[in-house]
Amino acid sequence: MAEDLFHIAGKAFTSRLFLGTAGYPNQQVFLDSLAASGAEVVTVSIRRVDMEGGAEGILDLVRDRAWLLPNTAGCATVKDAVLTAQLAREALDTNWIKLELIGDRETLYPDVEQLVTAAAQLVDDGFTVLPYCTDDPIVCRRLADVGCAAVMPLGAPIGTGLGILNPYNIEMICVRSAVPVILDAGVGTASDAALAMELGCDAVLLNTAVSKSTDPVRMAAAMGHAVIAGRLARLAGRIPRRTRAEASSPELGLIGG
Amino acid sequence: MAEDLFHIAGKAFTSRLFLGTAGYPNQQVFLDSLAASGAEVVTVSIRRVDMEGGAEGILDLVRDRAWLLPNTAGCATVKDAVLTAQLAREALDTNWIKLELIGDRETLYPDVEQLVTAAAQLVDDGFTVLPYCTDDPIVCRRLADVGCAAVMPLGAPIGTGLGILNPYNIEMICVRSAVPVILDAGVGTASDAALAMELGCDAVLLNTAVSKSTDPVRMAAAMGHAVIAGRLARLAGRIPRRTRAEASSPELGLIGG
Amino acid sequence: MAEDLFHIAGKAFTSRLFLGTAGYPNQQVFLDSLAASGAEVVTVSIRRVDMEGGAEGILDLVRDRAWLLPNTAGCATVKDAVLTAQLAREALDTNWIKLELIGDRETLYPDVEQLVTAAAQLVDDGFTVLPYCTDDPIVCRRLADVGCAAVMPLGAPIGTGLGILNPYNIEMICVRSAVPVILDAGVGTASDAALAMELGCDAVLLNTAVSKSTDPVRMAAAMGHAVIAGRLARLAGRIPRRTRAEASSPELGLIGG
Amino acid sequence: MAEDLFHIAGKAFTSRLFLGTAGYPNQQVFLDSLAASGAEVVTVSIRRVDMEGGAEGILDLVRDRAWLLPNTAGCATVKDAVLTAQLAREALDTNWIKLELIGDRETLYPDVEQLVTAAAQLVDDGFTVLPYCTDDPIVCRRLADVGCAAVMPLGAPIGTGLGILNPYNIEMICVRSAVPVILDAGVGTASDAALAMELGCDAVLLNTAVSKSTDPVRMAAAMGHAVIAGRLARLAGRIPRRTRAEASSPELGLIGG
Amino acid sequence: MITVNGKARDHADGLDLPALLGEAGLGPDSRGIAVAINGTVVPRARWAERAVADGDAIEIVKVLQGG
Amino acid sequence: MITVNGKARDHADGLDLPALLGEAGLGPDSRGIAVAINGTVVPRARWAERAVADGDAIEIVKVLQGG
Amino acid sequence: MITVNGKARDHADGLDLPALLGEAGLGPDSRGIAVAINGTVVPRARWAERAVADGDAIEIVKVLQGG
Amino acid sequence: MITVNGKARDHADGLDLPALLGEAGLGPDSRGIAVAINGTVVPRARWAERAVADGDAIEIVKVLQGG
Repeated sequence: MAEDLFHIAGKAFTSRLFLGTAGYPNQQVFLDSLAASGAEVVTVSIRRVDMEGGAEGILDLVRDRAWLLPNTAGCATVKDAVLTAQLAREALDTNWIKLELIGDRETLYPDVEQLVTAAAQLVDDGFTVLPYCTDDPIVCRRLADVGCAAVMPLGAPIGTGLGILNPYNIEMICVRSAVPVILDAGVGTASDAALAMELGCDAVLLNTAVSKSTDPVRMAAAMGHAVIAGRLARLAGRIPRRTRAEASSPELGLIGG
Repeated sequence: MAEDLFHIAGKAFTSRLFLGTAGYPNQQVFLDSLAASGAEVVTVSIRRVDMEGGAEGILDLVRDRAWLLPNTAGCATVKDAVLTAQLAREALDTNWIKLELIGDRETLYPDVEQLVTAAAQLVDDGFTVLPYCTDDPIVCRRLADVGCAAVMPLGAPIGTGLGILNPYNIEMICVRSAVPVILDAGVGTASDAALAMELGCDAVLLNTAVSKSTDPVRMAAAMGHAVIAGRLARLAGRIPRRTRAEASSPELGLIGG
Repeated sequence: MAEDLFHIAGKAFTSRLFLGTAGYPNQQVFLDSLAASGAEVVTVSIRRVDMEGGAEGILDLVRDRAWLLPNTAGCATVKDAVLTAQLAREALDTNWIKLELIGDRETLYPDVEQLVTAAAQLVDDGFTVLPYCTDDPIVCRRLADVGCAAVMPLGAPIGTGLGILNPYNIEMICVRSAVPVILDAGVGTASDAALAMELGCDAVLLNTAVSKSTDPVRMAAAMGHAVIAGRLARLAGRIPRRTRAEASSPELGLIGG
Repeated sequence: MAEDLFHIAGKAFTSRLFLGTAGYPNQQVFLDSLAASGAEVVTVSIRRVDMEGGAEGILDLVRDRAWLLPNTAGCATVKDAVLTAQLAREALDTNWIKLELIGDRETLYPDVEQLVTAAAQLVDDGFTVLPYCTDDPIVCRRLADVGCAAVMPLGAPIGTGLGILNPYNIEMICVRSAVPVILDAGVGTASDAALAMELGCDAVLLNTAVSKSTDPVRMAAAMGHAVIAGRLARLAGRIPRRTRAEASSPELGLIGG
Repeated sequence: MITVNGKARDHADGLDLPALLGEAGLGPDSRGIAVAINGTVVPRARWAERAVADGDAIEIVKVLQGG
Repeated sequence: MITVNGKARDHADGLDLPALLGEAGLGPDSRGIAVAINGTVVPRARWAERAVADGDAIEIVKVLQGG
Repeated sequence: MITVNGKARDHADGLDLPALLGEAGLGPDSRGIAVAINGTVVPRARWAERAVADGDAIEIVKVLQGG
Repeated sequence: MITVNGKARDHADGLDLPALLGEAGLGPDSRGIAVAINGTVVPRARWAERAVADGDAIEIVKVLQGG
């Protein structure tokens, strides 16, 4: 089988798993999880320095191990999201940004009106924008229309592990999207990630499902296999669902028949 | 990670995928699929010889490549199933048998009353019996009680590709079973196989999902990854499902906050 | 619309809701619930008299308000179930029996092998047998074959309120059954009962969903409406599920168009 | 039970079913369906007059039988939607409007950015706005914030009959909404409508599920019962879902025990 | 010794079913009651004539709420 | 030239709304009708006084079934 | 008359299993083959000695693909 | 008064960015750091020349783990 590469904004990736870097028991577990997952892209956040001195950042840890995708997690206004993106660009020397613009702190659900506005501004400012968005096919099209490099619809709210609440919409988005579709948020276990790929997603981004599992390294390996499994199954063309049973073994030549 | 072996009747397997051998476009595709899947066990059927001379059997093809599990597919009476098992033992020099005893030809649904009777007879006759059965936890317990080496509840009727119609029951069976649980029938795509393993199954047996897919070799590889993914996820301990969102990125230190 | 009667063993019923009598906060709530539900059949159990004197039975309460269907709830052997049925017949002067034969006390799941045996014995003894059974289409056919007047497959284990775990099987049973199909156990709320009827069930039996709800009388009314709703929807012939949207309002004559 | 009224913009309704008027086999079937459903609100569309003379409108048919809710179905721009609403107000002497603003003709999915803009304009212009929207809780809040009298999230795309694709989101919207929530679009059968009410919706709007069913009058009656059933079940407080079975009949006093 | 509803007990000579039922406050007209002895139902019409014998296992049941 | 419901057409000098509506069989008392000219609704009370001018884009709508 | 794989047929006097198998192109070393007569498996080691008797119902099976 | 990461504080006359960063233990070569003043990013190359003025709102951020 020829290599099945995946491109965003002209950059090719082999792995279709993007891994978040937050919430691991410790740095070693994170590093082992990253290795076990096979992920080539990791997300990071931008936060204020503690002026009293504080925790080491994780930059040195990941810089040589993965492509960095900074996010604007927690931003609730266009202004904060845009400035966070610009700070990320300065700090990391990358124009890639995972654009998050949440509607409220309780649901962490995207605010799609502001999201489109911020995405357009950042595209104009030269960013490669990957917006975390809802599973709304019209919003996804709008985001592609304003120049986003991919769309990242949610499977379920962040951190819930509820899987893909609306597979119908995710599949519709994939069928219609002019840019890569990366399922972001909601994945709880391996079969969720496989399903995302089977629905036609180009990649899966997850964090909590690995970092907060009982054994993150093993779950990271599970996710790596799951994304490959789902991708291969998508490419292989699954059998149709039938209402009626159909024998696999030969129906003729039964003894006593 | 230590090797995660799987035992039936004292025999250890590395792969948790069992592959059926029927319905492939041709022998080479089957062989490539078997290799791509990583399966160590394959199922075969026992059928009358065509006295006019006829198709070559597949025995030579698989004998050295996999552990053979003959089935009694299509049998609808205890008598036929038992005799088929005995013929299989003679033909293959194995006392393993996948016991199928169907209730009717339309649904291919197991006839559990006859199944228990036949299983008990075959166990008494020295067989290692792996019965294809319903997702009924009481029937599964009975089958274990009469000495079956594993139970093989269906996910959905044979050949339908409907996945696991009743995950609750499969999980309940896994929790309670004294013998290995192998999901048999119904798997349509990779995420179904991963889900089976996440529910606690020890292995997955499938055939049509691979052999009748558009690209069997690729789907076989998908299933191999899926079973590993689901198994690892099960061992890793998934995050709980939450009703409410929970941020993965740090909640403090937001700019503008 | 002509009256939509429902027959079991030649007896006609107007309501397709059967109501259990256990677990209500008090007798008045039960009576009000019965009235609100519109149910014409209620189930009762047979239990040992407390020789020290004890609670009044509910016979006087229900005898004139509903058709009584005694059960063999809790019986785990053919012998106990048959004797309980015979005692019920003597105590209530009815040959109707809801036959329960459970496989274990933890799951309360039917033991289908014993169930078929007991059903056959009771049919021979002149009973009108309504067996509580699994959602196994072959078992349901066997029960009809041995002379049961209806089959009562479970939606989910007793008291769980999980609804219908396997709608596919329930629908398949309804399509194939030669006798009425009554969904028994698992209903948690009104939409579950409506769904059962839409799948083709002739009636629904429930207890806990009403008696243990916060407001049993109101839930009883809900269930009455739900069973009617589901039955009418089944008769009315629902629209097919479509993958693509289709406008309801006229597509021509839009302004600006 | 006290009457369970439902208010939108200060107007009280008894029935929680809104019925579309399009696509019935003929006028009499529509009138009989309306009567059977118990609906008090019906939707109508605004379309260009055929200058050659043409079909009678349905105004005389419904004016005295129901509260009229004109829609802007098919509009794809703020301008067209606003003008259609204004024409509807003039034609029907009502300031109520069901605001539809679709993102494309293939999915008929709402364009939420334009929808919020149009809703705000119409509210400013004195309308009572009921927007057809996505199941996005942030968008629903925005629509309430700009003054909409209710929100009408979709269950599934118009005319698909797929039911409620994302019950989680619908429930979340209901919990958080400051205005009534009316499920609009997607309902295929009675249990879908009951489920909508159980999730907390205040009402259900449907059309195709009735008008295109095999027997619209009977399906209308089904929907009437279903909405009542779901509402009562919601008010009654359903039993919790349990993983383990729990007997309804008394566990003590079994014979042979 | 006899067994009544699973409990072993002594019994007076000549104890018959009506007397035993009477102990539980049940009369010949009590409704919703049934009796089995040694696994066989004793119809109400035969209660009066049925003496209780040593070793009898007697079940006396009534109708209760059920699901 | 005017445009009526999206179709361009000639119009007689002095054509007014009532006359135009009359062409479609609609009178001043027809119910469920509304008119907009150049994107602005013309209330029924103003129909009589509203002359149609060259270049006008006129929408004449009625109430139909809808979902 | 004997029955072979469900089909009735004549048989020559003294026909034995090896000869019958030979008709289907199967020899004593053919792999994946088994034989039952009248519902009982005849082990390969006994094929040579087993004569076919009138009325015998013979099943000759092989291993095929299966699920 | 200036504001640094949301907290108001006094500042010495002539305070510049390098000095301020130094307070947080950050030098000109610290990696993964960025600074904005009054909503505009100050590129690292300009840090040295940027004086801090009264009323400035300064954000100093670094890269952390994130999802």
